[in-house]
Order: sequence, then C-alpha cells, then structure tokens
Amino acid sequence: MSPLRWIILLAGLAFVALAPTQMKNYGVYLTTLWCVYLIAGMGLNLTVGYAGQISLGQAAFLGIGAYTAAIMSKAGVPYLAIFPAAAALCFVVGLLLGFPALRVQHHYLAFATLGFNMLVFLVLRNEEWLTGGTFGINNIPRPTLFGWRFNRPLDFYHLTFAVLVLTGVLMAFLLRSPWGRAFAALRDNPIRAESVGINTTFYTLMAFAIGAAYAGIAGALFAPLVQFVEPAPFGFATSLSMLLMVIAGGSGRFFGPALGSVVVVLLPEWLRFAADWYLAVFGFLIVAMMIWLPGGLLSLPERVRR
Amino acid sequence: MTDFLQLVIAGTATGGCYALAALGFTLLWQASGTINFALGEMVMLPAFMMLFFMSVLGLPLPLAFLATLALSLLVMGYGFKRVVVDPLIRHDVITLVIATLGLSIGVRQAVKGVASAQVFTFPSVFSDTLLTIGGVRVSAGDIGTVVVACTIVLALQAFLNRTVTGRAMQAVAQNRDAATVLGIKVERMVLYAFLINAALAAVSALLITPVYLAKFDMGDTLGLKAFYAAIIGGFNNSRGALLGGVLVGVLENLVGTYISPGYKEGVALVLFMVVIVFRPQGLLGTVEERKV
Amino acid sequence: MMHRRTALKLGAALATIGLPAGAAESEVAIHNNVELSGTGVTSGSMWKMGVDLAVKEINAAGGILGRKIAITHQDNQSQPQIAKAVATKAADAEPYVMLGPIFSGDVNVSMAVAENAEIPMIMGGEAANLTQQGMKYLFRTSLNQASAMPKLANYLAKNGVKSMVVVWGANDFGKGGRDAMVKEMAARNIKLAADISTEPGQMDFSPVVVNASKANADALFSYMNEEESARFLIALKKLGYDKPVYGETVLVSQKVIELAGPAANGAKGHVGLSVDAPNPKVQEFGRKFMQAYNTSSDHNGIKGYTAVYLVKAATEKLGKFDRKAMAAAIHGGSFSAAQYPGLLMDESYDDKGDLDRESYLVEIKDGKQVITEVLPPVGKK
Amino acid sequence: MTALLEVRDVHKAYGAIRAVDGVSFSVTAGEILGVIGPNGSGKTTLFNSILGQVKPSAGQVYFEGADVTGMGALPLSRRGIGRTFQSLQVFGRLSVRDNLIAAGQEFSGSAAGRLFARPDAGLGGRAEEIIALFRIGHVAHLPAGSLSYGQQKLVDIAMAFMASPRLVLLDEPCAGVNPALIDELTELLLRLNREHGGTFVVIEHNMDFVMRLCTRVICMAQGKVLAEGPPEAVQSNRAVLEAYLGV
Repeated sequence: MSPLRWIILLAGLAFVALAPTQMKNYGVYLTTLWCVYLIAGMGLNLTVGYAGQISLGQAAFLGIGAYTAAIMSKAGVPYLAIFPAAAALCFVVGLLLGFPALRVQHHYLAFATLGFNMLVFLVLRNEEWLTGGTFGINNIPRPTLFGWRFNRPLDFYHLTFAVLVLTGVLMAFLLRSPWGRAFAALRDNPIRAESVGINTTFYTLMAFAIGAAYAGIAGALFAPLVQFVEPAPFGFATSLSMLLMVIAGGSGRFFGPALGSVVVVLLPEWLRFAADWYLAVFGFLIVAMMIWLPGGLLSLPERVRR
Repeated sequence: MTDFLQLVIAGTATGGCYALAALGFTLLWQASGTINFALGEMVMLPAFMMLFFMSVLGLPLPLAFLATLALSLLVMGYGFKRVVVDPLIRHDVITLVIATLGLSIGVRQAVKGVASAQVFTFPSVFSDTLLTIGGVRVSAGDIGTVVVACTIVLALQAFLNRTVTGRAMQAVAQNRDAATVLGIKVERMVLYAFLINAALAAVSALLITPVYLAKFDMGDTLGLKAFYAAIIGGFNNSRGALLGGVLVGVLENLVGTYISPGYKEGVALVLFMVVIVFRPQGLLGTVEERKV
Repeated sequence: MMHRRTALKLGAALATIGLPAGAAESEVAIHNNVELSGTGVTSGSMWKMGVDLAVKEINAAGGILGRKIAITHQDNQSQPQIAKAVATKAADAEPYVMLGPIFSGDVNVSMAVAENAEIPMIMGGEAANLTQQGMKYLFRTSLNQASAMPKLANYLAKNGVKSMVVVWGANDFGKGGRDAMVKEMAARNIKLAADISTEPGQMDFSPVVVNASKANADALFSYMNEEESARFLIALKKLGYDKPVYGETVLVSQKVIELAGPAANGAKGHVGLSVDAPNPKVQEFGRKFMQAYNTSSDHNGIKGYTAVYLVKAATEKLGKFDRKAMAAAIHGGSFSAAQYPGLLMDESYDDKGDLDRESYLVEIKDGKQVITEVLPPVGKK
Repeated sequence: MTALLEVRDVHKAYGAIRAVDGVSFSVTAGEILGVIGPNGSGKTTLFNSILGQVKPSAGQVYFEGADVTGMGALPLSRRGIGRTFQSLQVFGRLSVRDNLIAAGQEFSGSAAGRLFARPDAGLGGRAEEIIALFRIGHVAHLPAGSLSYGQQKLVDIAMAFMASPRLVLLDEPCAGVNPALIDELTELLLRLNREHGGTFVVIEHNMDFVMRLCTRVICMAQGKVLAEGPPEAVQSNRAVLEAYLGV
C-alpha cells in the first residue's frame, strides 16, 4: 500500500474509533451494530468474494455465534472462553456446510446454503429447551474481560471496534499469505487450480469454515450488544443483506464489506424519511448496479477511468 | 386413513400451486439459463394487480384476471426479459442471482409502499362447497386447484412436444447454436418462455391467494418452495416440476401432522438436500455435462 | 449524555443517526414504538390509527394542560431487537411518554430501556409475564392473558366443554396464551385433547385442521395473531370442521372477521375491548373511528386510543408534567370514564401496571361481533 | 532406462463408440512426443484418460513406474505431471506473477506452513526466472484476464512449468495463436527441452510445429495408433496420409 493509502486508512480508523464518543446511545448502538455486521461481512467476503463460493447462509452462523454466547454467558462462562468457542463451533459447522459446495455449484449452492439457513432458523425456534424458542434469551450480560466490564454502550463499542480491527488484521494477513492466492485461484478457475496442485476441496472447505468463524465472532458480539436473542434476526433476510453488503461494496475487495455495511446498516437510518420506499429503491438500485456496475461501488473509480 | 387421504388431497392442491410456479422456473432455466429469485414476487404481483382491477376499477374477477394476465405478460414477461435478464445474461450466474434478489426486494417493497403492509382478502374462483367422498371431506377449491394445475402442466407438455413452436423451444433449450443453424428464431423462442412463465405466475396467483390472502411478502415462502420443487423434480424437466411440487405439498402436510408441525417448513429443504447429494439432476432430470 | 453540546457540532457533520426534532416548549413529545410491518402489521396499524385519532382530538381540544401533543411513530418491524433499538433511540430524545409496542416479544425486550430512562411506557402487549417483573414504568392498555383466560375457561366449563384442542402461534403471544389457557383448563378438568403449534406467518393450515379433527374434542381454542387466525378459520371452513371454535380477543376481532369473511361466522370468544360493546362511549368511539378511517376499529384501535387518553387523564390528575410522579400516580390509581370520557371505560391499575375492567363474550354472526354476555371486572366479583 | 510415462492398452468406450481402442505407448525422459490425428481420432479422450479426467474402460497408465490409472488432476500434478488445456485457463483476476506463484506454491511444505509463509511463498525468484524465460516481464503486474489471447496462452503454458514438472502434456498449444508466436513457442519449448530437460507430450494439428518440435510422433485414427516413429517417417506413412485425406 502506498503511504497515501496508509494515511487514509489510519484516518478512517481514527474517525470510526472516535466518532461514537460524540453520539447518544442510539448512535453508539448503530455504529456498534455496523462493526458487528462488518466482521461477519468480512468473513462472507472471503467465502464469496475471494473464494468464489456463493453463500446465502451467513446469518445462520451469526445466529449460532450469538446463541452460543447467550447460552454460555447465561451459564456464567467468561467471555474470554466464549469468543473462541463461538468461532470454533461456527468453524466446524461451516466446514460441514462446505461439503455440499464440493458437489454442487452456483445456484444449487445458493439454495443449499439458503436451506441450511432455514434449518438453523427452525432449530433455533423449535428447540425451546436450549434456545428459549420464540421467547428467545433475554438479559444477556455484557462481557467482562481481564477484569474490565464493558457495560456502558461506549465501552462495549470500543471492545467491538478492537475485535473488528483484530479480525481485520488477521484477514489481511490471511489474504496476503499463499492461502489468499489459492482462494483466488479457486474462484477464478477451479479446474486449472486442481491441475497446478491446488487442493480445491481443502480450500473450498476452509473458505466456508473461516468465513463462518468470522460470523461466529460477530454473533458473540451481537448477543451482548442487543442483550437479547431470538431467531428472527438470523433468518434468510439477514443473509441476503450480508450478501448484498459484500456485493454492493465490491466483492473480493478488502474494503468492500466496510462500504457495503454502511449502505446496508446505516443508509436506511439516514433515509428514514423515505420510509418503505427506501427499500424499494434499494432493491431496484441493486438491479441497476448489477447491470452497470457488477464489480460493486469500489470498482467505480476503475469504471470511470476506463 | 381418512385423515391421510384428506392430507394428501389438500397437499396436492398446495403442491399444484408450487408446481405452476416451479414450472415457470424450469422453463426459464431451459430456455435461457435464467435463475429467477424474484419468482415469489412474480406470483404476488398479479394478486395485487387483480385486487387493483377489482377494487379500484370495479371489474369482476374474470375480467380482472384477464387484464392482469395481459399486464403480467407485458411487465413480467417482456419487461423482465428486456430490462433485467438481457443485459445480465452475459455475466455469470451469480450476477443474475443477485440482480433478481434485488428485484424481489424492490418489487416487494414497492407493493408495500403502494398497498401498505396489510393483508387483503381475495375471492375464490371456486365455490366453497364441501364434498364428502367415501367419508373423506374435500373442498371444491382444492379439487379445482388440482384440476387446473394438472391441466396446465399437461397442456404445456403437449404444446412443447406436439407443436412446431414447442419443439423449436425445446431445440433452443437443448442446443442454442444448433437451433440457430436450423433457422429457429432463438430470441423469439426465449421470449415465449418468459411469457409462459408470466402467465403461469398469474394463474398460480389466482389459485393460491384466496387461501394465502394477499400480502406484500406472500411470495417469500412460495418462491422458495417453488425453487425446491423445481430442483427436487429435476431442473431441466417440465414434468419434474409437477412431481416436485406435489411431493413437497403432500409431504409437508404429512410431516406437519404426523411428525412435528414445528419442522413442517423444513420438509422441502430436507428433500432438496437429499436430492442434491444423491441425485443432483433431480428425480426426473437428466445429467447436464459440467462445462470446463 | 455528557457530550451533548459537542454532539450538536459533530452531529451535523455526521448527518447523525437521527433524532426527531425536539418538541417545542408548547408541545409535549410522545413516542410511539409500533409494529407497522412484519407479522404485527395488522395490530400495529390499528393501534397507530387509534393513537392518531386520540392525538387529533386532544390537540383540537387544546392539548394536555395547554400543551399540544407532538407524536412520533416509528416502525419496529415486529422484531424485538429492532423494537429495542427504536426504544433506545426514542429514549435518547427523552419524550414525555413512550407508547407501544403491541407484540409481547417486542415489549419484553424494550421495557428495560424505558425503565432505565425512567420514561412511562404504555403498551399493548397481553402476555402475562410482562408485568410480573416489577417494572415501575410499564402499563397495560388491556387485560393480561392471566386474567382473561380464567374468564373464558369459566364460560367453557359452564357450557359443558370436557375436552378441547388448543391451537397456538409459535411466538411469545401465542405461547403465553397457550400456557395460561392450559393452566386454567387443568384447574377445571378440561382435557387437553391436542396441543398444536403453528408458525408465525404460516400459509397452509390443512394439517392443523386434520390434526384437530382427529382429536375429536368438544371444542377448539385458537390463539394466534390476526392473519394466521383468519387463514386458520378459512382452512377450518374449507375442510369442514364442525366443532365450536373459541378464541380470546384476536380470533373474533374486526380484522379477522374482515379477512376470513364468512369463514369467521360461528367463532366465539372473550373480548376485553370491542366497539360493539353495550356502552355508549365505546360505540361513539367506533363511529368516530369508522368516520376517520373508513374501517372498523378492533381492540388494538381502542387500546391505542385509550393509551393516549390515559396520559392525558393521569397528567391532568397530577396537574403537571412529571414522568416519575405520573408513573407513581397510575399505579394503584382508578380513572372513571365519567370524568375522563376518552378512556371509554372505567379503568383501575394495580401496583404492577395491570389493569382491570369489564369484558365481553361474543360470537360472530353474519360477519358481526354479537355480544352474548358481559363479564364484570375481576376485582368487582 | 525405464519409461517416464507408460500407457498400456488403454480403452475408453462411450456406449458403442470406442473413442480410444487399445492405445499403448511410452515416453522416456527428455523426449518430445507429438500426438497427431484427424478430428475425432481419440486424441483428446486419450489425454483425458491419462490425466484422470475420464476413467479408462480398460488398460493402465504408469508414471515413473507407479500405476496412476484413474487418478485425479490433483494427485497427478503432485506427482509431477503438468498440463495445459485446449482453451485458455488462467486465473483471470490475479496478476501474471501471482498466476505463476499460484501454480507453484502448493508443491512444498504443509498447508499450515503456507498460511504463515511469506506472501510469495518463497517463489518470487522462480517466478522471475519463468517470466524472463517466457519474455512476459512487461505484463507481469497486470491481471492475466486483461491480456491478449497470445499473451494469456504464454502465461498458461508458463504456469505448467512453474513447479518444474517431470512431464508436461500440452493440448493444442498452437490453437488460435499467430505464426510469430508459434515460432517463439517452438523455440521456447525446444530450449526448455534442451537446457532444462523438459519432457513433453503434445497434441497438435499444426504439422509444421510438430515436425520442428517433436522427436517422435504417434498418429491416431479411430481410437487406434496408426503409426509411430520419427516425425518424417510418420508424415510420409501411407496409412497416415489416407487417414488424413480420407483416400
């Protein structure tokens, strides 16, 4: 990266870190939510944008992470153990979801992942003994880490932001490593990849599992943020928003989800005056964007230059 | 046993509606490789068009249906092809998937904006009499739905196999280049597929809305079930859509009754998962070569 | 909260993450957190219309203690976590009172926000557990399930129902009602012949009807939200279910009658609030509502309407705008409809925020609610 | 010296059609074997049978003495068989340099090791060598998908050499390539053969190219080997002429 980009990145990070100190509770809540979605979006960007798999099931992993955090923290497990547990559980489930991807592609995979999302949703709703069913789980405590209680909205925001930066750095590291190149090779041409020794089975599974683990971490932050979990936020609609987040920003671009999650999470708030019509316009804009700018918002400069 | 038969009949009626929507889906896929995620909205939209013609213009149901059919052909047939699919079909499948997902959000929210998020009643084309056949109670509406759905599927099958146009459409579905060489007007055949899809959606709206009630998000579950039905039956086979639709409709009722109502919605999904693992081409489908 | 002044400066730059414009000194801000989309849209729209009607009337008559009401509605999409976010946002703007939500699940999650901000919250939820958690700022606008169900169960037992099928929607509301009803049934030796859950937003009810018929019970009790209730009634009719069908409030509500059409005929139920109640004030409200919106109000319309009038009544009784004092005043307070006509009926609140008043047993005949019996308030028994 | 690749009586039938009908041949290290034959003579099916893309109906394929019959693309590549495809197969959104590194990075170390390896997986030097050899330095930083057809073809072939394979199978390398580039390609392959000990099997229609490049040629027709021998001998073989001209 050029020095200019570093400066822009650091300035952006400083802005995101400090802006909520000037906001009221709701503003802090929204910004925190944006960070949470962004973490899940980064994971999905790995699966969809870098490794070229299509997934309509990211919200299910967010849900698994959130319920893991809710159930464990209610049982008194410290958050220091909850974050890795949520990530690990989602990693394993993501690995399982990767198996259909080895057999089917494209639209079949879209439906398979979508179906997985529905299945998780049904389990969350029907298995009341574990998940509280439709009543959900209320009064989830905010985390305490290293003796520090993140109870106030702003404190919790800073924790979330720290996790966001950490996961972002890890993702950048992963993408710069040979793994990142293997994921891209898998996306661009899986058959060629096999013939040059790239184990596409392994990398497909990893793309799903790591992407899922990111959603798991996001979920483990979602639960204490809202302090309440129930099945609805982890339905297909959220998976769809997340996919839109990745695509709208620019799939396979590191900062794509950051921009995309602004569009999906924050823009509706700013466009509140348009009420229902906002989402209608949003939907049609997606169609228009796929027609004229399939590379997402971040591909705009290249399009203009060309 | 009576319960069982009653469930099967009711399930077949619901499945028939899934099948009609699924049929449109497979036709589009065969003709142009279009994956349409806005399928459910294409059933919801005609329902609201009919409501508009009936309540605002005061037309009786049959006239309202004809007007809706014409409008559907124009907007969801021709318009959908020209405005959305034609510019996108060059790109990969994912682009089209995302675009039609966007379209479904747009259409749904626009209807919500115009007609509010309220639920509306919808008159049935069939009388609400109840027939008792050998102790099994069956509603005239269910029988009517099954008859209409089966007639349409069979008629379409006959059209595709027996008429020149139908065969030309099949030729396009099997091999575009060869069809072109044979002098078939490929683009026109593809357009026919879109028009038939729109008409099928309008008919399923007519059949299913009296039971489901008209609501802006009614296409949500319907669209999904239709996809699953299409894949279960076989993506590239018209009769497969009927089989898949009925299978899903009937099994949902049976699972909902005898196993667990909570997991009724998961039936289509589990069937689908089983099918893609053991028979990815669907129950009646044929294998498509994986392209390098 | 500490940085409000700086927030003003930076707020503009951030195009912030909006707060509704603060109410002017001559106005009193009321925030309505309501289900205007999602599964609760039917209830939410009715509630909102009732609220709007009351606000219009009160403002036309000079407001509360000379201050006009500035009402803000915000859609919570019938989703608890959004309802909570909406409540958080509302609490930031520090309104005088918060109205809504109507769905018990939404109330359950947002009530802590009102409690922490010490803002009275007048809601439409009916689940029994809401008021059992010792909230100081939470008030109902209708009877809760725990007090409604005994009334209905008594009636059923009296009419010789020995076994009953219970069909309920799988959400807080439906599950809460089901649990309350099953408890009352057990107390009266009514057998639970079948216990059937349905999905929120379920379309196809045929399996439910078949299951219910199979149970061969004396009666069926249905406890779901409006749309599902209507679809269920249609399916019952379609498959020829011939046992009496009972409900509580929703099943026999105006919206369900409208949606289910002739299929609703014959359904019976207990209603806390009905525009057809033999009470001139309620009927007068029904006419005004019909005139304003060209549709008949259901119980949620009445709930919304009386919620606003409760604010007016409590404030005027107090003689000043003071959230804490107002909340304290409603607890254990009684408000008579003679003194405050907008309340429509006499209301008395206990120390938990539950209210008590008379209620009715109705049957749907020819698409209309017909009151068959008036039940006095529990407290007057 | 034992054969590097040995194909023993391979058959492949699709229903009644015998696409490959008992083909045997072997390739020793340092050879450039050409496979020619008219369209539909079974060359590509033979290739696919060797490379595990289709499973032979009968017969065996041995590589360095080990039975590799029916093995998939991945294990074959790991054993040291490189290949190119008839159509262009590059990683379109990766730069040319990354294409090359991607084609070599999986051959050493463990998966976990690669996660923590340097971004270029220690292959930066090797990639530069190949880039210089193929003279594609001026486009090395560009996305491979943005290059001209000929340039992509070079990248495609270069990728097959990245991991120093012991055998490379080239499927119609000259298809769609201009004459100047064909000359360059011929020279390049000969140099790889001479200086780096490269062993190739080449399917090709361009006779001129085959004549200049190959040390030995097999001509196939109707799934069988019609003739085998030095290029000139095969070219002048009567049966071969008949097969081509349909005399």
